Amino acid sequence: MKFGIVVNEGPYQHQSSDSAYLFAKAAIARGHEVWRVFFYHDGVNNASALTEPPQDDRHIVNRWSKLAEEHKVDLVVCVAAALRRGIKEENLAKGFRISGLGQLVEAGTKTDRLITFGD
Amino acid sequence: MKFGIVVNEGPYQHQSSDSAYLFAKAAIARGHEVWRVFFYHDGVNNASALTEPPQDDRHIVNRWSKLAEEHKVDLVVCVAAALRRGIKEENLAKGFRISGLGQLVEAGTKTDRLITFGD
Amino acid sequence: MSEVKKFMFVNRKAPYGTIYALEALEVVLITAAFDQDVSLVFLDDGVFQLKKGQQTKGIEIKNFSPTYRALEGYDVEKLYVLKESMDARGLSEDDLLVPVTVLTTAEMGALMDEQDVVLSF
Amino acid sequence: MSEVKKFMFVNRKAPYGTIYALEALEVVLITAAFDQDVSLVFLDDGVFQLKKGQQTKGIEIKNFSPTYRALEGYDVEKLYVLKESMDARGLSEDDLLVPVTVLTTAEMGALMDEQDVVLSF
Amino acid sequence: MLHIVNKSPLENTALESCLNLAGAGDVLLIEDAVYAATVGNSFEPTLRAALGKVKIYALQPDLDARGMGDRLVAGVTAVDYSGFVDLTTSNKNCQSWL
Amino acid sequence: MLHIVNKSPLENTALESCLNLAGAGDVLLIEDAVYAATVGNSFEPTLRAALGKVKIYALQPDLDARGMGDRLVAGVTAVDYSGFVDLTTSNKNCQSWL
Repeated sequence: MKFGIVVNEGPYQHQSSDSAYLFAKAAIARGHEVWRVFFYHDGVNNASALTEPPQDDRHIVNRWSKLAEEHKVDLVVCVAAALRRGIKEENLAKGFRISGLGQLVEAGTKTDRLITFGD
Repeated sequence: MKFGIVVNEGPYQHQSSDSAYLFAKAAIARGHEVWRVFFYHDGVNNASALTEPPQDDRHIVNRWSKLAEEHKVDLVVCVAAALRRGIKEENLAKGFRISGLGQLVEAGTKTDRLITFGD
Repeated sequence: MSEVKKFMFVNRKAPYGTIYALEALEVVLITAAFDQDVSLVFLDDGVFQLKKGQQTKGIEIKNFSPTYRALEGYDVEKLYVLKESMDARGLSEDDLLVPVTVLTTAEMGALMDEQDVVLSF
Repeated sequence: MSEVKKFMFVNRKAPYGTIYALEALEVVLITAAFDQDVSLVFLDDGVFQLKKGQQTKGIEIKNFSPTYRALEGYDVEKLYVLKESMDARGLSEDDLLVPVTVLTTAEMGALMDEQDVVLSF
Repeated sequence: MLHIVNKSPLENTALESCLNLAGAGDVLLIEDAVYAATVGNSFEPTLRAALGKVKIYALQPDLDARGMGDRLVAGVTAVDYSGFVDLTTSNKNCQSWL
Repeated sequence: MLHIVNKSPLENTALESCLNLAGAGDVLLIEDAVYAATVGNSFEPTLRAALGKVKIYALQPDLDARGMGDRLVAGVTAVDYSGFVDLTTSNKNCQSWL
């Protein structure tokens, strides 16, 4: 099946970004396609290129970038939510792109299932 | 009296940053001193120089910067929390400084009241 | 996007305390613009979003409640409120900004079941 | 910082679902390093932070629960748990990682009243 | 002691925990917690019962924002931000029930 | 329909609302909601009552992380992330109770 995933919270503060990532990995391992991950609300903070978690912690942003690269997952950050929160091309991590809310609607129409992770 | 304020959530997502700001203004108007505002957890995102809210919305980050300038309020961002979330010198807004958690302890010992705003 | 799907937006949170209600409205408007079949549901504290008389000057946040009145202009006409949620908050239909369809718990559950996409805020 | 104040850290949230428990511990350690009078309180879902046997490999988040055991080494010895919160969660003192003082609601309220600084997470 | 609560009691148990624990102090409702102090909500009886033990305040700007400015439960005192500041100074310490 | 809940029922009313509304579908507890499916917590009776109406699942990695892997209420099914994926495909739609 073709999956869309929505992430509504930033990295580290809530577990939702972790859960979304582990769900995406499991879906791919199960032979499904993760077509798009859409980052909304504080979820846009997952796309910051500047995060530096402690050495012994997971690197949430890099994990997403790697997933995008290895499995051609489309990582889309909502432009309106991102501007409010200071995520722009200049601090955007690899593998993410900034676009409009239409991409979320499309994730609903073009996938078989759309799963939301948030607070 | 001398006040310390702690802000635990980022701008826009939760009302806490708004409430903290309005409290600070009211305290100053009442003749008190707001000695320090300490930004912890997602609160560090209040210090992003890159936010661009819609024209008809309040600009939360600029409001803090202006408060710091006009009333000599010390705006301190926790370095560990900030690194996790991608707030660094390069995207730090005017009037904020990055420092350690000791500054939060000091806000507790050196002020008459320490008030926390969060989720 | 030629496909039309049933999109339901479930609003469960009060306005202003968090941004979810406001940013949910932005998605609703876009979804309607893409000619999808849109339903809005107000459950639990979400019913507070529709309360008449919101005056936000004192908290310096924009009052976005007039947008609910504008939804009709975007052909968003299916607004549902859970009766139990309204009752528990001391609200009646007269307190709400817009006309809504009031549903029982069983009716609301059945309506959710038949959606293609459910987005919650 | 020559002044010594009574700092209380009130933990009301479960671990891992949010970062508050972890970042609260970081503040506790620093406050102790500054030789303040530190009390830790675990209320409501905060008591879950002290549950034995946390194994976080499956969620890929660092297990920080051993830090509670290390608190003694930083002279953080006043750990209080609300009895009512523990009972409501099916937990007893045997389930907890560290020795704690179990307080009733009235005792906990009185302890809070006498603090200089209360930080909640 | 001043207890500050910011969550709706119909969604979150923070206010209930606070009222259980609060001694003879003051309780201030801000943000979404102001709904607790409005007439006809299902938490109203619990709030009224607590009025015998603690003094309860609600932040007027938050009530107004939510269209609840005219629905305050009798016995609860509305304050503006200036009143909020005064509550923090008249109590010797404070706690936020996040 | 698959209902996904991620909040502790002792702090937040999301699970209670979900169980009230859910028809004959599946309910999956993740993150802090897994506490609802552990023996001896005060929400257990409500959860047990719902087992007559819906099938309830809990995410094992979240139970383990919280030291609750050995306390699952009888009648609740533990699943791993792979099982979570299967629940989303075996149900025709899903909803997160945020």
